[in-house]
Amino acid sequence: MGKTVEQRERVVVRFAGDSGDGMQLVGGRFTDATALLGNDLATLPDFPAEIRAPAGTIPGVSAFQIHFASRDILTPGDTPNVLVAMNPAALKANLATLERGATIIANEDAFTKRNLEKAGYHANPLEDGTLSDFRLHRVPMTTLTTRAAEGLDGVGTRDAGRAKNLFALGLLSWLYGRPTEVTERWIEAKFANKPASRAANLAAFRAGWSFGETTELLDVQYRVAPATDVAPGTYRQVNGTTATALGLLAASARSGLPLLLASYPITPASELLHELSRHAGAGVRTIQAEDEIAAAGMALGAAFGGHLGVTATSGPGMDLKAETIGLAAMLELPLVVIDVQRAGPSTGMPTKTEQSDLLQALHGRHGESPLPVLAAATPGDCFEAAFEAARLAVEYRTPVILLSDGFLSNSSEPWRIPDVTTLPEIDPAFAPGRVGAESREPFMPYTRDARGVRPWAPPGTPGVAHRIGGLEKEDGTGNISYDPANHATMTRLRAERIAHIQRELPALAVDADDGAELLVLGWGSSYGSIRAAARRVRDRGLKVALAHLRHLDPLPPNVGALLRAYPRVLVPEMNSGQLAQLLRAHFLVDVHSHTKITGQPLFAAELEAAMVEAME
Amino acid sequence: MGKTVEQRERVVVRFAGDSGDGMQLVGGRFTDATALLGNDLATLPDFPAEIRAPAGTIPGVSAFQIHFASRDILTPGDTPNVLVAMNPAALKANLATLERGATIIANEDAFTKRNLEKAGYHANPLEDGTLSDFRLHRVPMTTLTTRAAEGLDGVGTRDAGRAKNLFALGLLSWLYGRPTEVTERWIEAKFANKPASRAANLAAFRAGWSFGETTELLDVQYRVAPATDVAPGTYRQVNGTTATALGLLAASARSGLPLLLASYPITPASELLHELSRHAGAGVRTIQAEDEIAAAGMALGAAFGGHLGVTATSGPGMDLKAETIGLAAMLELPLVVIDVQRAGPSTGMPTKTEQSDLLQALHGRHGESPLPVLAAATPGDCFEAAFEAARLAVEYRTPVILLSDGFLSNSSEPWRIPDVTTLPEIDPAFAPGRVGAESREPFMPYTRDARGVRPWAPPGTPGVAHRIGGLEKEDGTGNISYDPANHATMTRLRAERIAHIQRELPALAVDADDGAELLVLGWGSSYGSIRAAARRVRDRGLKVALAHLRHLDPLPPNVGALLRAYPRVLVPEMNSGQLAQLLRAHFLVDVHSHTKITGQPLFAAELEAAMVEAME
Amino acid sequence: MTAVGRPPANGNGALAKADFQSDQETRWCPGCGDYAILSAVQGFMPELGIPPERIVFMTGIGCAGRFAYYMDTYGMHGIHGRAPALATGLATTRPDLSIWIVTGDGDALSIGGNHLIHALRRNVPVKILLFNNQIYGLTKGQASPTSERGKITKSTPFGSHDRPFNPLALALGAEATFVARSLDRDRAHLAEVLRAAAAHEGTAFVEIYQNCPVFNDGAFFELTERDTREASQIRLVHGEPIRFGVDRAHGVARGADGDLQLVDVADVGEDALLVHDAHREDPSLAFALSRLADRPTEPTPIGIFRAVERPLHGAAAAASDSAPRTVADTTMLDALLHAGDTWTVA
Amino acid sequence: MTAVGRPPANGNGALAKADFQSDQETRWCPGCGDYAILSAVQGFMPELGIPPERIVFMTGIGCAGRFAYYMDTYGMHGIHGRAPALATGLATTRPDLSIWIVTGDGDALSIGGNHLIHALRRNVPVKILLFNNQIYGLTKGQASPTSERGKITKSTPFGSHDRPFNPLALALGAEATFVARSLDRDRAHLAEVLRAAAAHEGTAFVEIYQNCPVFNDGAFFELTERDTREASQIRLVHGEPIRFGVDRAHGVARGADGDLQLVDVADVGEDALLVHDAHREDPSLAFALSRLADRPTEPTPIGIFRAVERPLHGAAAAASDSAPRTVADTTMLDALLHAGDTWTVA
Ligand SMILES: Cc1ncc(C[n+]2csc(CCOP(=O)(O)OP(=O)(O)O)c2C)c(N)n1
Ligand SMILES: Cc1ncc(C[n+]2csc(CCOP(=O)(O)OP(=O)(O)O)c2C)c(N)n1
Ligand code: SF4
Ligand code: SF4
Ligand SMILES: [Mg+2]
Ligand SMILES: [Mg+2]
Repeated sequence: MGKTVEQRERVVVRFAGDSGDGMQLVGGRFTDATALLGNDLATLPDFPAEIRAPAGTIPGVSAFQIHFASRDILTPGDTPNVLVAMNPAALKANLATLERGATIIANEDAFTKRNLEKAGYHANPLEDGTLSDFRLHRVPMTTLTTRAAEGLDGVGTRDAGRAKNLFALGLLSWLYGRPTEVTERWIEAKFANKPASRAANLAAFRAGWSFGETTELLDVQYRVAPATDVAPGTYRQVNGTTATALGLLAASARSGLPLLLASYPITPASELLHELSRHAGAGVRTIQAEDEIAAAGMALGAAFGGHLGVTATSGPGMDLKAETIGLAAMLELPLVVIDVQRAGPSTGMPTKTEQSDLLQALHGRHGESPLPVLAAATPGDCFEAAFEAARLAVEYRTPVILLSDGFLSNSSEPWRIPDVTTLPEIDPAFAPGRVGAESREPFMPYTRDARGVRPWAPPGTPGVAHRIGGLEKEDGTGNISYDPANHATMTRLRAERIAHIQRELPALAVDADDGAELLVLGWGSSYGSIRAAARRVRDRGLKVALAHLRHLDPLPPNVGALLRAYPRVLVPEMNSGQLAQLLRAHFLVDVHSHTKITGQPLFAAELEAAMVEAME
Repeated sequence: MGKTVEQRERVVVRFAGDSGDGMQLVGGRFTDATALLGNDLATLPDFPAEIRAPAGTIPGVSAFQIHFASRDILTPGDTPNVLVAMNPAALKANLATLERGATIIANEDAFTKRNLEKAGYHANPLEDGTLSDFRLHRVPMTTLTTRAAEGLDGVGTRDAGRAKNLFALGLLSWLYGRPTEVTERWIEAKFANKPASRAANLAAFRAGWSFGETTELLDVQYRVAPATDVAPGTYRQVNGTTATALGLLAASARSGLPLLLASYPITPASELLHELSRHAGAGVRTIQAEDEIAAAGMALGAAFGGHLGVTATSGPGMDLKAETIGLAAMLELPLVVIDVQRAGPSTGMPTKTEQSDLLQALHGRHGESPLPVLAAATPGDCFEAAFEAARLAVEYRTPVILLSDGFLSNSSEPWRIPDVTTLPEIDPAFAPGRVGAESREPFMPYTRDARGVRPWAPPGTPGVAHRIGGLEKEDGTGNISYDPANHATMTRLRAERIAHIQRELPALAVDADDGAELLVLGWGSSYGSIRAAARRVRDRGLKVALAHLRHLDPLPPNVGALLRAYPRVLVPEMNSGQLAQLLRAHFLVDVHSHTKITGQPLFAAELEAAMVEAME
Repeated sequence: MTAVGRPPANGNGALAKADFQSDQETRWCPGCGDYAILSAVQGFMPELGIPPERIVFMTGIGCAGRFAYYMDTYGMHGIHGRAPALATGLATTRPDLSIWIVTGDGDALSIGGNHLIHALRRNVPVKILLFNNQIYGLTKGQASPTSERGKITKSTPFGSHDRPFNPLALALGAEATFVARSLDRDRAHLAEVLRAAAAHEGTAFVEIYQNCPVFNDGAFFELTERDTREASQIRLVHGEPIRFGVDRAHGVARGADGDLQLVDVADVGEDALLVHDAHREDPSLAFALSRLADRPTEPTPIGIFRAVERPLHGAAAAASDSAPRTVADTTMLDALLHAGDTWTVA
Repeated sequence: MTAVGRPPANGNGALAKADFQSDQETRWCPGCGDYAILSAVQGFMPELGIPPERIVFMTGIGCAGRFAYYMDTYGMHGIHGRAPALATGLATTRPDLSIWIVTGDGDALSIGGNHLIHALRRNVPVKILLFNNQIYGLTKGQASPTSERGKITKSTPFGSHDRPFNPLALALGAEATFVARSLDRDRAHLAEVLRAAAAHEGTAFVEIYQNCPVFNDGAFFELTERDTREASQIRLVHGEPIRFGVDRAHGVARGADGDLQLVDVADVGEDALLVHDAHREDPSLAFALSRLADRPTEPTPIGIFRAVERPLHGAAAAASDSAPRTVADTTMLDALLHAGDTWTVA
């Protein structure tokens, strides 16, 4: 019996279940298939905060959201069109995010009295009309999965039960016509030497597919055509963590400097340590330090030795690295510090995202110690941002802080793989060694070139051995100096060197409708949401100008002019208005803040409202 | 043969010699005598940075400057009228600070070939005309001292030689008619059980006095009449360290909370640890922690226990305390953090002063963690500032950062001792214990009063046992919460509580000439220099308005209005313009910065110039 | 956290386990060793005869750190590694409290190592319970300073290549006055050790082997599971010869070179066995015992290695007070303000 | 700092002490023990046969920390307590360098304690010279973690009331592979110990008793001055019975209880003496020796307590490299970027 097929431009699907239900796995597989099919997409995993909260409870719910479309898209989507709910807790935790009319596919087997209680339901929402505003499909996934696996040799009911997530995957794959081979290949590989699990999972996946194919339950099938407005090139999926790792690897390759990452585990920055630890083959050294202070010290020690020293952490760790970052500023050595921001203050909400470390990045050290601060805009952009951070650190002999956040590091999108030969070379410009007579001339480690940059002479270089330290030093010789005038000079020279970077920054690009009176200026991970909101605003026929900062300090040369060029400026941030404060101080422009501090990314819908309001 | 006596309104004397020459001691004695005589005064010790640099070298020079007058004065003085130089290095190191016509009293015995070389002199400046612009008096102090001590039993030539600083003291005491009893009494007491030293020092002191009395060398004697424009009351001399210690002791007494100071030694903050360590009798506990992180933690732990927890440090230590300060902000517990600022960044110039930690105090932590920031204006003002910091911490359950600096902690001035009964009471308002039925009601540690302040229930209080921590907590109950809306609420409540403090702050006072068009707004230790400069500007018949901030965050209510009330605003700071940046961001007023980053205090003369220039 | 009702704080012994259970739902993974430890601690608390409001649990960050929320006493869930510092401030100012630190192997030995060794050196009156699961649990499975060499974890995909700490040896090297080891799965033994720790005046350091079923399952099964434990638990009892193994057939004795070694009692005879002495001033014997087993996969001593009394941190200061512990009253304050030379202007 | 001329870096042995003296004027107090140590180190360096540019001195903050400026090698004067962390980063990436850390008792054992114990645990290839003057020198005289109980200092006007660390015991508890002690005033002995430290592959931990004439004068005179040193230096020599004292009349032996004790050779006879064994895998003997003297005012062992080889930090990683230590070239980078599923849009 044929089914109607409807076309959709964009769809948001959310898989939700218990931590134990393997929702992240299902989400990942669905995403791969979707990517290969050629849709544009954006995803957002939503882990529970607890290691493993009691099964079936709300805190135990784990979800994965994917937004895919036949046109380029910018966010994982505000509200799902389809919610797959593997148990009552998953339904309850996510119901609020749905708009009426949305589709709910529920594993009815899981809606037992016990599970309902754990989720805090007194009655069964599948029956008491709670869901009357939605298109509800009740599917006995557990039963069907077990049945499908029956008689497969070696497969116990436990294996079968565990495979129900693959049933859900199969069902959704059918619903949106995702290719099945890639998923089946993955299952084959993954369980290569676990035949029972392989069989059970394959059976479950196929059962899910054919359930969609055969039952009356679902009468429509949807198609989302491949995205057409995508730039040609070879693509892969990356999340912010992977893109950052690749950006650092690229910087290492293009500078010829071996990479050392020293980190102390902390959510959500740990992933970068895990990822780079696997790349020893590319000459990467990783050290899990005893704490964040040591991690920063180890990275700086490696930099002293002529390597690309990197350390990554999150808020609490940034507090601890401050003193070492200040030392790096004084030593004028390259150091890349990556802050994957999370909701603060203090321990805060480790698994939630925020942009509240900007002013700390700028001012979170004693004394006058300016340094470049950058922020990544999208998961894929982490590649360029990390590469640029490393480039500035090496070429300007300075610590650089790169701001990412929990949202960027976990969410993924298709990423056009750059042609490595087109990546800029990074020149460490090491001081040459000296022998014989020449080496008897005093070596001056604090002389400067036109940009104010001092020589970098790692140990091992003959004839230029020297000593550096955290005490104020004499201009030129680098000898310890308490001379008042010299301190003023050195303070100025340190600042000018950083300020000099501005000269080589491209002007900040604006995407403006002519006649636009509102400039929306953002930074960091709100990029996608701002673009998406602007698209909606423009669809309403309204005019808006957009600009997004990668360089927070120094700022691009034209920022002041830009701010003054528009009657109104809106600055959306996931903090209490930190960039706004910076801009006001720099340019005395009365920018307006749209702030949100909930631990969640900004939503396109709320930004749309904010923009429209700002225009009134 | 009688000598002419001239009156002076104000005099600046600088004692300079080798670290081993006891210049700080001489300065202290001269200051005491001057204070008792009733002059107003301000002093500034100037230690060498090294522990003990080689004797006779420039880095080894130790100096003590005192400014005293018959009217109230505000700074230790820009340039000395009289320089006492005990050796060539002392002369060379300080010559630049003298204006032509100044008096130099040199210990010619010390101008040997060897000492001249050590100081880098090729010829003897006492002879080669180098000093022709000055009134030079060559005095063979060593010879005269030794001769004076000759024949005193038990006194070897070494004792005698060492007493030459007392000879200088005697001479200067005569020159300015300082009372001698107080000094002799001090010598008697100090060397009570070292008869030889006592005899030698007394002899040297008297010899110095009679040398002035009898020789032709000095033909004039000066008198500086007691200051008349001094408020009535009982006075003592204090430096910033002592005043801070007393302020904390007063806060402890007025709150009934025992004081715990946990610190890790660091120049120039160590002195506070030393000072408070001596007050165990007043219930003060001090701990020398293993590092600054532990020090902050210990103070916070004591605060959790219902004590007044204080930690003091300098720049590098502030970096390390950041995470714990953030925890205190989250726990909403009282914690007083004192930052005795020094020249940064990194190790910088530990013995030199600076104001460059302001923005760190405001933003040097991850996440949104606002807290009150105060600064002391003068050595004596450290008392009130410390008291106020403790009061706000206790009454608002918040960490408070008090900014002092190296200049304040070391320099001293007469201080009017307050009447303790007039000091405000500080109310810890502990949560009452609960027993029986009542205690079965859930206790809500995160409910708030009208000011937004939560209950403080230290362990030991029955019926209200509770758990707190660094994770975001639910409004009211304090239970862990990852709820987005709750995080927004708690972030707002934490900020509002701090903002609420503004309501109880007095309006910022202005000392303005009517018709003044220039407002000079300062903060911290530049108070004296700014006043002194303003006095000079006014003596020129120019008009100026002065205001000085103790509260940097929240700011007093009228700051915005004030800034807008004057066509021009000048903000002098010993940094690159940190307060200016804050004011610009808050009020969008184009304030002008006068910055100085030399490790030295601002000088009245340079500020005078800056003010005049700002008026043009 | 909310506090539920309890008997008036008269320190009467009528307390029950329930008085120490907070209303917070425990949030550890199913089967986590932390549950057993929590239950043992809550069960032991009434023995102290101290009213819950005079007991404080201070923890760092980690799965173990959640412990504070589940005890219906005062509690602070501090920041990572700093619980000993926070507790030192509290203990120095509040000698009337019973203060317990709960920490993990990463919390105590990685980021918190410095505070731990200094708390031990100072002999601060606190009890330190170190839940050693040889892994980072809360951050989902990285190597810890007690993970064995070669361990494959998220942060060490090619195997950890650093030698682990022996927590007891480290503590003994840091002047610890009380050092013990117990097991999450041996409630009776754990209670016994807690009892001794509570009785100790100074810093009590207790390492508790704790199973992390999710990221490091079975690390201590050799010592805890029925089939192997008898053979591999070396139970230390003060004053008794050290015997262990099936039929207590094995023992510990000093070899010719003076080092400790495992012997068959049959070969050497009971008299040749080392008699355990936990009260010896010199920590060398306790240290040697702590080195007997390199990893908990071989015969491993548990129980109290060392327990000696020594002046407490703060005690000396208390003694040195010229006045009884107090806050300056108006007169005293007035005197302080007027100290030194003063002069009066009319 | 400026570098003065030197022979071409061909590692030839023609180096002299002068090649290691920087042009910076030393700035310690007159009579400071640091001068003697500096001179001993500069004098020893040529023996290494390593060109100065492949030698690095990394220091923390303190008087001892100034050491870096006076060596004409590469040097970094870091921040307080963090030299081991800085050095670990350098050592891990630059195995071709000879890396020396100079630190003080406060720098290493107070603020830097955590980095120290972890460097020792990891067996990072660096030499650590701890100048122990039992005081904070640079900050002008506060108590340090090695100051004796009861010591009156600026921060402890009523006497320090905490028990000090025994640095060697702490190091041994932290898995140190090389542990030694020497004296600022015994140049020959110091050179000997430096030689052994340099020869050790892993982390070499050397405590050097250093006199601070200004703030803690004479703390070690018992061991260093002509009239007393013979009686109180217990010189450890691997493989030899431990004898000491005037006419070597005394020795170290194991008592009945197994603890080490000082004996009269006359009473017990040479054979009863303990024969020193620095190469023993089990650190218990070295630990027991480190506890022999509570303070350097009584007979105190000096020399090499322990020296055993163990895998170096980073070595395993190096081994695990699937490719030789290198930076990704264009091809390798291209491969990395294209790893996993990719698709192409025309
Ligand atoms: C300053 C800081 N760094 C890192 C973290 C992240 N973090 C939390 S717990 C933890 C380690 C947990 O391991 P362990 O102490 O062994 O406790 P367990 O979870 O195993 O009980 C880490 C690295 C943090 N919260 N704060
Ligand atoms: C973060 C930080 N805290 C404190 C200090 C101040 N400080 C410098 S050296 C030192 C201790 C010096 O003692 P020690 O390590 O024994 O070295 P010594 O001077 O005795 O050689 C301290 C506390 C600092 N420089 N940085
Ligand atoms: S991760 Fe391990 S230690 Fe943490 S709660 Fe789960 S089982 Fe327990
Ligand atoms: S203070 Fe002591 S350690 Fe420091 S330089 Fe002077 S004598 Fe040496
Ligand atoms: Mg653990
Ligand atoms: Mg020292």
